[in-house]
Amino acid sequence: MNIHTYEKVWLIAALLLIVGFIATITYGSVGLGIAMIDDSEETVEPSELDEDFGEPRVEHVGENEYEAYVIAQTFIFQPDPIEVPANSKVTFYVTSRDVIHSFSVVGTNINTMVIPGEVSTMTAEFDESGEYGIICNEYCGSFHHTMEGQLHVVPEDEFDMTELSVESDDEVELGNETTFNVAVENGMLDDLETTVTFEIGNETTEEEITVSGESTEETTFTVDSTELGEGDHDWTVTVDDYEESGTLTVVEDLEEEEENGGNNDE
Amino acid sequence: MSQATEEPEQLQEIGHDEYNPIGTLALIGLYFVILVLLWLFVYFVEFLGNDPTVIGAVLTMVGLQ
Amino acid sequence: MRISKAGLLVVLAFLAPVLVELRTVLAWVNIELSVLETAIIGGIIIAVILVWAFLPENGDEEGAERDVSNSEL
Amino acid sequence: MSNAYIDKFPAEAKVVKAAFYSSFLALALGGVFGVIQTLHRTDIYRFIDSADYYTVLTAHGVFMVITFTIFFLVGVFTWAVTTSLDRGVEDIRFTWSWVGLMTIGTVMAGVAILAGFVDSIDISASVLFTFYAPLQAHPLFYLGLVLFVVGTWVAGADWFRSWWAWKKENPDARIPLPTFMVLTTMIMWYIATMGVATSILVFLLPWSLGWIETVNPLLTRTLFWFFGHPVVYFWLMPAYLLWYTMLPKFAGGKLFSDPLARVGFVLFLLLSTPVGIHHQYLDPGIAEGFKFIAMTNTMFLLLPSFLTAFTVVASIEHGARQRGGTGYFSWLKSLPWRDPVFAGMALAGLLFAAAGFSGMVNAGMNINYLVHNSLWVVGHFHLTVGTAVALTFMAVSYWFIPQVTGKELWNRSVALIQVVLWFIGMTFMTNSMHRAGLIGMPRRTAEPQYTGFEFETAVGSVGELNAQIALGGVLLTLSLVLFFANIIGTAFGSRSDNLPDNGYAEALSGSDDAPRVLDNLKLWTAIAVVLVIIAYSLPLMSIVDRGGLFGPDITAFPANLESVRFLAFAVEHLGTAALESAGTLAWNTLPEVIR
Repeated sequence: MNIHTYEKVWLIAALLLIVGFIATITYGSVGLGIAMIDDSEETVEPSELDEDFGEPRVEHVGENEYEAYVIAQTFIFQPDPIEVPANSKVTFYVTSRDVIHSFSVVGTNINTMVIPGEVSTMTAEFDESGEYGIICNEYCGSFHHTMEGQLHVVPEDEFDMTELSVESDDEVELGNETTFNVAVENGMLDDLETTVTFEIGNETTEEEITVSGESTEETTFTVDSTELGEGDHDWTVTVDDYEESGTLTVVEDLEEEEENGGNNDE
Repeated sequence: MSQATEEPEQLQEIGHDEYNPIGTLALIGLYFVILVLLWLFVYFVEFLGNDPTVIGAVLTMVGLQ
Repeated sequence: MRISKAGLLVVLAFLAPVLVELRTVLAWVNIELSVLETAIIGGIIIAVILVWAFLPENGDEEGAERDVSNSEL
Repeated sequence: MSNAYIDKFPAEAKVVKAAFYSSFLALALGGVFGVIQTLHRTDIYRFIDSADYYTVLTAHGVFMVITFTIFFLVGVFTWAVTTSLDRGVEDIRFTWSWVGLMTIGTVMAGVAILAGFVDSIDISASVLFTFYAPLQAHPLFYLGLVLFVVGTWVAGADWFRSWWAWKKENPDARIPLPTFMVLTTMIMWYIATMGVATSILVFLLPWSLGWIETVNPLLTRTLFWFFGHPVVYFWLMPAYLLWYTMLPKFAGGKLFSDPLARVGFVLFLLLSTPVGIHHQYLDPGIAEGFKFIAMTNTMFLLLPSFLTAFTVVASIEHGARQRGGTGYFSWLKSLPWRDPVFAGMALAGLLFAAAGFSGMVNAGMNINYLVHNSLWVVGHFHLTVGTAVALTFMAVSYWFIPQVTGKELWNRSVALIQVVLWFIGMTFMTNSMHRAGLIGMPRRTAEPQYTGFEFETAVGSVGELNAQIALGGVLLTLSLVLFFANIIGTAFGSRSDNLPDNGYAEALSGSDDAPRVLDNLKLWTAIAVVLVIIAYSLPLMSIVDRGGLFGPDITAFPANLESVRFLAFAVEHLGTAALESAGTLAWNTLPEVIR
């Protein structure tokens, strides 16, 4: 077999090109640490995700390190939006409840197939704040084109994982006391020192609390309805940027009101 | 389709030993250069410039910015 | 004619991708062209090629070959 | 009296003609669905419901890349084997039997897909060309695919039969190049279709008939891509065959090197299959190491294509020089650009060179994060199968159709404009698709317009990209109209005695220069099988080990339908009857065979 010199030259050039391509990719993997989606996660049962995978959420797992557990299903992503702080390292765990989807953060190199039974895991660093769209780029059914979500990378100083909830009565009988149970949940690992502000009528009560990492602190505000008087009273509970509000109605005779209400329903 | 006759016919017979595909080498050399430049552009500008990128959980990332 | 009509057609066809991507390449060196400007530049290039193609041939050393390509048309 | 294919092989010409016309019918249907999609997804003109877009997309994909390409290639292969061995098929009824099988298969799959448009029929197969479970099609769709593939297997047996018969009469002769190419391609195809056959017969079909409850989505997906990558080479190999054995002739030259052409095809046989995992770089459940192996294999698969580029261009240049071409580049002017067959194939080759680049990017493992499932990929395969293959097929039809009908081409100028128009249309469409892919625009979606964010372009705007895609799509449709006008015009013409002779290009460096080992098909088959086993056994074992053979508890989408029960019953009975009769037949013929 005689091969023309020019063709030999080209053959060598082509081989160099191929080796060059492989070398570039290897540099990306080893030098820059770009890891592929792999088989490091255990499989899950798509029908029992709540047990295997838990609820969709973001967890704070270390200093500037977060984990996002995302479920893709026709035709939504949960949680939506996914919120993480800037200057953080986030590991995504994504799985599907039904068919094959993808989890693709538009305009970035965060992109994976989401296959039922398998968990895709990938870590990315977010240096700056910004808002990204998340789309499913694998056909998953008739409304595939509507499947989208959001990834919010919020400035570090604006980020927290505080959740505020208030339990209280809607109505109270004149002369009785009623309590507002305020729960402040802190999802971060660090302690949260903050102030709970409770306002009702013209009264304002403040309470300093410290919620340790990954726990919930409860506090109670007691109100004497006599001081408020009969009628509707708006209240608000504020913790940092979070606010819960409602209306407390002070009535003369609670029993009768309820009975009347019941009668009206029938 | 007798149209082959409409084209200029062969003017000379070039045998195996007297033929050097220098034009092919020139064209394919050009192609080689284009491939290398485009590869560098797409990998280092389009791909690495498109961060955040998925990284290993253990490895720290050097030079990814 | 300096090129066969069919050859000219192919050259003009090949110009399509070049013109389309020219704008992207120029934007890389900070020359931003609008669609209209791109179309105008494309028109000028096509006109230049057409004028060149229809220039009468001067009898240079490749005349013999060109006579052949002309004879088909 | 001319010396065209039909004069020498009238019976085979009918088969080839039937295959070509079937493929053109698919091309026409695929084209209609193509333009509907283009206008819909770019939001230029929407007249279908976005939910129906996926039925359109399935039809476009299946008709174009399965029916159009494969019907055309069985025609080309039949022509190549009979012409280069200079003998007719062994049994023309056998030949028609595989044409029949492929046709029935196409109709079944086609009906299942198109019924998706009619709400009153509870049949649908809007599962796209890849039919990833747990998306579920009607069993008719899977059955149709099976019959179609079995048809191609029988076709391959037909060509091997011809070769064996020829070899008996010519024991020491080298396999003629076109036949060599057909045989190596078919061996690759037999190996590759094992994946999809297993996926459908063992998992998807029983699952769609309700005989098994669940499937392992990652397993069926991996088996699909076991077949899904080599299938692109199955489309491409006939185009390569035509570039190697016909294009030099159209250019007025000779094939530069027969031995290197053989080397190229052997490399394709060896490397086409153990690379499928490169479609799954972003799949969970497959270790990074397997992905890296698939990448190195894929990168080396570039080599035969690079070799082809040199050999084919050198063969064309040989033609140009024989026609008086000179210089480094000005020889290009001496090529027969007036000939639509040559011009079309050359332009197809040019765009294939561009496709080579986007293919290299697709092959690059980690760069897949950028392009995976984006419109970039769609741009890539519209350059490969949509241009390198489709434009070559259309252009060469202008030579083939006269050969198999005995009629002169209706209009050569229209033909030239048609191929140039295809080139321009594809340029606009694929260029903007690649660009849109880089900014993250997804493929396979009816409305790439989202409420929560916008795609950001570096240059121009999303609107301009969409306009280019739509413009390209419209030009392509126009090109198709011209193509069909020419084919129909030719079909209605009258017989001509003034046709070029049937034949293929001679070689400058002929088969005598090729080492004999190149013709040792058994050796290459064995190596190919070993490579596939090396590349796939561990990943497949790992996938089955992780997810189980039948996967987790998942629900089928859409859930089983009423007509499935009837079909399940019919298949069961037909299957039993077929097995019984096969058993009886085997029992009856056994004594004869033994004797």
